[in-house]
Amino acid sequence: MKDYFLKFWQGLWTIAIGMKVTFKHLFVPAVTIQYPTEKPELPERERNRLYVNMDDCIGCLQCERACPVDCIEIETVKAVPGEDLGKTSNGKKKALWVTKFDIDIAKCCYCQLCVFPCPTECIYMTDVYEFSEYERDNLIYDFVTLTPEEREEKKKNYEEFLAKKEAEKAEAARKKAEEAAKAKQEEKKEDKKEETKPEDKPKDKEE
Amino acid sequence: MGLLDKQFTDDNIIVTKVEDLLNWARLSSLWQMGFGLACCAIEMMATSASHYDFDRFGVIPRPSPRQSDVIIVSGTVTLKMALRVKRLYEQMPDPKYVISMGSCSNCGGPYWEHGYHVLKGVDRVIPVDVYVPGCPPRPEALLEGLLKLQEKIRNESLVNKKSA
Amino acid sequence: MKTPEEIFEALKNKFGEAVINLATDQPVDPYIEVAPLEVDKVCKFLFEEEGFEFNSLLNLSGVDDANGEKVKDENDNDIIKGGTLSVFYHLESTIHRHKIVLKVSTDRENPEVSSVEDIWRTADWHEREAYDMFGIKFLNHHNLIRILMPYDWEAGYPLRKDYQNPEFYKGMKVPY
Amino acid sequence: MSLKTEEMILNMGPQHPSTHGVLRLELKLEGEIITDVIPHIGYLHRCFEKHAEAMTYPQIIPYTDRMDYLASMYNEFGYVLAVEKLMGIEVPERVEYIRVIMGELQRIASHLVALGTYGADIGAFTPFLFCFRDREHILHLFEITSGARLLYNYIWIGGVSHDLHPDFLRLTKEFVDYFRPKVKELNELLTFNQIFIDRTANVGVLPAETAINYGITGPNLRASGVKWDLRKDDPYSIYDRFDFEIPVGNGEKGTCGDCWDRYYVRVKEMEESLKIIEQAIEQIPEGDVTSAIPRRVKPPAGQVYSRVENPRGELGYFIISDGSVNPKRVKVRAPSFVNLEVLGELCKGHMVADVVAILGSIDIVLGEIDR
Repeated sequence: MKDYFLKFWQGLWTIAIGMKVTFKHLFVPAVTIQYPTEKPELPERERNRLYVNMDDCIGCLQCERACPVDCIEIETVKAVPGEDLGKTSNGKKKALWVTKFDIDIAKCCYCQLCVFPCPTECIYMTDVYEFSEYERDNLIYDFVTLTPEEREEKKKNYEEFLAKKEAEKAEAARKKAEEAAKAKQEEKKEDKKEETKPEDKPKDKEE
Repeated sequence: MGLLDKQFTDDNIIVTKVEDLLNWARLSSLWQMGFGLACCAIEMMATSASHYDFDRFGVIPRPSPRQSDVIIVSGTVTLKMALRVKRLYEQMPDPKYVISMGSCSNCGGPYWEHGYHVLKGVDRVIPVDVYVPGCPPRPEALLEGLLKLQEKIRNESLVNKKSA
Repeated sequence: MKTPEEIFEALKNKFGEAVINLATDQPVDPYIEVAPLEVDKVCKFLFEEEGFEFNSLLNLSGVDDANGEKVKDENDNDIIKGGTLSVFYHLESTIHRHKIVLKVSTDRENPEVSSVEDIWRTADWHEREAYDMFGIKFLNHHNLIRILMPYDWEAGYPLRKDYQNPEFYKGMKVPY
Repeated sequence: MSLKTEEMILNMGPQHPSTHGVLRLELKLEGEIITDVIPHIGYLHRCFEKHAEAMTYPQIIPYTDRMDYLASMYNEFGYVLAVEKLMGIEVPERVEYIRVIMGELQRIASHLVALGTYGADIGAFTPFLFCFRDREHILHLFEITSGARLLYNYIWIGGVSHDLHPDFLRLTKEFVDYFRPKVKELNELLTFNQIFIDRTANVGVLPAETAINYGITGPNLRASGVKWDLRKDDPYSIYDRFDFEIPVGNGEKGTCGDCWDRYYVRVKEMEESLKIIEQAIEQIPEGDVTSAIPRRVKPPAGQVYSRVENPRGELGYFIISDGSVNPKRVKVRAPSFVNLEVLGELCKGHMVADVVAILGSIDIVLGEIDR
């Protein structure tokens, strides 16, 4: 019986102590951030939505390879000779048209692993976090600056260029074969005046 | 709303006002089903805790689906869990809303490729109203998702279901 | 405090053929290879014998060695025929502060290992997990059922290297 | 006179506000008394080990974060220690200190969630708000350093991804000073509240012998009176340089190893972590943090088991490498997975309402159990 009342008293007393703690908090300013009207200041290393600055992208696929979840999809087309793609802001020469640069931000795990290997620092994480959508398909971001027609055109250009090169190669091979035949005919007369191949091949950038 | 459907094909004064009132009432007290699945659940808890305070928007976590209006699917839905998620959703009273929080419930997230036991997106079992991206989304992002949902409810119509 | 060599010596003297060899050429942890159906006796000995007293099972993990022959089945999927599955036991004694790793290898087609569940209670779930993920059967386990995957999962053992995902599970599409 | 009742089976979960995630418990009851508890797990099985086999070593780090999402820093820490052990990498001094500071901050953050939600489970909601308020400070520290609030991908093989933020040490010091009185506040508010004590003392007693046989580790083992902490008993990283105590349960309010002890060990551990952080801030040297990061992570063939003291117990990584860029097998010895197994033993003979108290005191994280 005595124990019961003792416990009863202790219960009341310890609650009073707890109440004292909470009561003190009445005089402490609230910590709540009134979100829509007042937004927190985010640190500079904040990791949220990915952004790609396409002016600087050289299409090297480093980020695609580093991504653990494979949410980045890149397709590139080689530029045909004579086309000037310009330079990136840190002086790298561009040699590839990027015809597809999709980031499925719904799959992204915001780990920042794609940011570090980028040679031109064109992919980075911004502090934008408000991008909810009603439809999931809107979360697939297309960063390519070219219009769809331009992409088709670049692809076609390169294919044509390839075809042309193929044809030239075939031509050269045919000529070579003819000459070889001629050489055989004019036995022991060595005049190998072969046609040189067109020299202006595009220099392939390392991937 | 079958009866009303036949009588009022267009908006008129009474119905629009009533519907404004209903929508306003609905969007200001979205009781949330306290349903934590994975990492995002911790951010959801943080959202309802002191710093972000979900209560400001009338969102109170309820332990039972029968009392709640919105289910926030926060985290990876696995195949073993998917049927339970569906059942919980079915137990909620109409009108009910779904917020899919985080990459995992949007589309399987980081587990979409090799996850043999992960449902690739909760929208394969229940309809989703708002997708909140992030892994996990910041509490502010979840709040923004909620505001988007409120926007959607505000534009709902009693008679003709407008698509938001 | 006993070194792996001393433990190996003692086990070799006691069990003879059942203790196969001591691998010390590993970069980090040496391990003792044990016959799969004798491992419970070896563990019992290590648990009880004075001077060893491995009172804690840190970890038990199944491994797919994938050392069999790769063949194609009728649907053109890679499957592995033959070879072995392994189980690693990490034991520790909190009394004597020594550790040892045991390894057993068992046939892939019919993997059977003796259970150590009655020595360390913690082995119960570990063994169920190894069964769930690799299909290793632990003999004398009191309740060897799936633990992580659904109880009615029929598509095989997911952590085997040649596991194929089913297209549907209860009407839900599994692949992306 | 005795009433004979039939056995009843009650399902708790997978959706239940106090199961800390998606855990299903099958309770076998006789009247109000529990005769057996069978946990059903796997509702959050996210196939970590399968993913690990398909990824390169650095790519696994984001996935280790997502296992125990309340202590992601520590999960990374354990994983990189295992890979470094396999490859034989020595990391710079500064990195070691950064890792320890981060790890201990994470321990506090994790315990704060455990204590706060435990209070909420028992019926005290205010401590939940207080704990989460203090936790936000730690999350802010992590955010200015790594950029993320919950899943950091900060500790890398051979180093850390960024150097500390210029303000970090000052803010951490401020946090330590701020947090000390808060622990006292928590004690006043919850720990020594008589109602709380009545709900938790003498409930779910775990004897030391059973605990070791079940492989229980971490605060749960220490609450049973066993002084076993890997930071002292098998020191990794630079933990042997710090001076701190290992709190153990002593049955102050009931029996040694009851729920209250498990709770109180965590409170005391937070104070010890503060001590470690203070010492580490004092001693931290200057230096480069990325110098030891290998360009290509390709460990030699072999196997390694490496373990750290996670906020929940012994977190072990068992990695088998076949000499390629992908591991052949990564098995995680998750502390919660092992700790949960004892639940049936603890609950026997108690009332249904005590299950919540016992489950909360074990402090499980389902992401780690199911992986």
